[in-house]
Amino acid sequence: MNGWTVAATAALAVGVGATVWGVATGPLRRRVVAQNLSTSLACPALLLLSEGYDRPSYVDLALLLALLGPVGTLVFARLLVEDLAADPPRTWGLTYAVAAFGAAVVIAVCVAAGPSRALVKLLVVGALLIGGNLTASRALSGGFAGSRRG
Amino acid sequence: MSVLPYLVAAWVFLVGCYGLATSRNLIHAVGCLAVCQSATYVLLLAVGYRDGATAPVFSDLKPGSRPVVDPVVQALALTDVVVGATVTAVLLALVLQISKLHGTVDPDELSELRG
Amino acid sequence: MTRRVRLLVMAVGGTGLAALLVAACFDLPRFGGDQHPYGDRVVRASLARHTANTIASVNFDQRAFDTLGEMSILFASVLGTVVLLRQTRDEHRAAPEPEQVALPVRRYALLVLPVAVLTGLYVIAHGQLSPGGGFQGGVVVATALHLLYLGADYRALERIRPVGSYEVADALAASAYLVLGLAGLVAGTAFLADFLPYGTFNTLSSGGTVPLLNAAIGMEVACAVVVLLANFLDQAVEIEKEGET
Amino acid sequence: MDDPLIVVALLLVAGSATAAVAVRDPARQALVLAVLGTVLAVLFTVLQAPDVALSQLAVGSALTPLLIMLSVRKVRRPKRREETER
Repeated sequence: MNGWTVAATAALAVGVGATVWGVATGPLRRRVVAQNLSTSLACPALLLLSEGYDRPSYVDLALLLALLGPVGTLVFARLLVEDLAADPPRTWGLTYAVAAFGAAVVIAVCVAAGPSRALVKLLVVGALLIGGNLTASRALSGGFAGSRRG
Repeated sequence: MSVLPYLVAAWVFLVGCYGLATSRNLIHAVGCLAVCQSATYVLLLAVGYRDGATAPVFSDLKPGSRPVVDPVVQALALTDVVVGATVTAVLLALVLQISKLHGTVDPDELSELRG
Repeated sequence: MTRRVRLLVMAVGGTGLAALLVAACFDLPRFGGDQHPYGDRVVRASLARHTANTIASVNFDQRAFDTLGEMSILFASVLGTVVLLRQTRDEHRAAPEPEQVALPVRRYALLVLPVAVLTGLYVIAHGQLSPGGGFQGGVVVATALHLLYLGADYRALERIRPVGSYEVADALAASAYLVLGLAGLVAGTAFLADFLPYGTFNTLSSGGTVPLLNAAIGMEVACAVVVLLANFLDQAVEIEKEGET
Repeated sequence: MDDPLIVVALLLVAGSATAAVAVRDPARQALVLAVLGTVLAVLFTVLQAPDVALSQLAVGSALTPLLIMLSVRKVRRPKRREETER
């Protein structure tokens, strides 16, 4: 165990643990937000693990999650549009807090990596993570107009 | 304490079986089957783990510098994750056919229909 | 069988199975133990064949025949889905109404689509070096294409996705795997043996036939997933029973 | 077995698997399955299997939820028509 893995353990136990609870209970608007936040919390955790295990190749995992996590949320935003339009989620405070956590982790990992090719990859992951998280939240709270089908 | 991973795998498998048997919706049953599948991955990878080791991927690691975990079980689980998803697709296609033919996806109603 | 009888049978069987499983848990090799005879041999063999990612070496070289089996399951399940979800005589197609997507979501989808396809291809190409390979990358490429449906419009997706050619490519990729295996026989070794020169360790061309088989699987998986999703999308979005509006 | 990281990941998997079975509505179950996929990927990373984790991420985060949600939509649609006719 080192500092990085301790931070990853905390992020998993507190953050992802809370999203598992959130996705299993409560109204639909809370569940979709919890699903979105689970990917945006697991992605920084994977970055921390990559640094903690001293394996730069593990960054590919975070890259893939930053890409596909928001895609998964878009699936729900698109196909549950009728249920969500009646009761849209409004949790921008939480979304921004998680995005800030992701940004902090990316900056910390970038500083540890130093200027190199790995830095470029980390910055791409960070941009995709934060952009994807915010866009997915936007899609959930009224990103689709909700035509009859389509 | 060292049997916790195996117990978790057994728990996930049993809970998936329980869901399959008590499900009132065939789509939900397919989801429970996916839970059962994931139990096998947990068990396989737990068998292959070695304390303090890292992945046997040598693109960023000097061979022999650190102990590595068992790659055989990883290869087994890796292919099965993707193939399992396509099998899930076949099952969902079957559910769609059932829903078209009988207008319901509740297994109990289906057995009543048969008489 | 009524519901109550079924639950009773399940309770008895489940309890027995649970007892057996827990008993087995305590007899398995210790978690984190140091005894991995097969793993150690596989790692040595993989390094001898200049394949940096041991898991790719197991999948596409040392146990390539096993992967052939997995691939045929994949192929068979695609075939099954296509047959099950074909359009029947009492169904007709109705063009779906276009969905109105908020501008940021549409821009995000169109921006991320090429990035995701590139990442998928990167994951396939680096399969024998870093974590990744045909199975994972193929799914990523196929999922990425469906960002067009999620972020834009179903008709936009249909334009870049002629399902027929993906079905042909799926079959071609499956036969490419077989042909590469038979080439081993022609080269005078065994079926699916690694007969090409091993190359320099940790470069894109290392590992002999591993990158080629990897690419075949990548193409196979990508096409398979596209065909699967195309059939499901047709059912959910377009095909309707006669009489439905 | 003194690594708290592995224990946390295992407990998260056990919890989300239980939730995936307990949630009976298929659309909501798909949400839990997506989270289960992510948590499994984290567990596989912790067990030093990045290849399997990549596989699980690719399949679990978008593909399986999309398949299930499309099936749900197809199964629900005729019912909705009956409701409007009534």
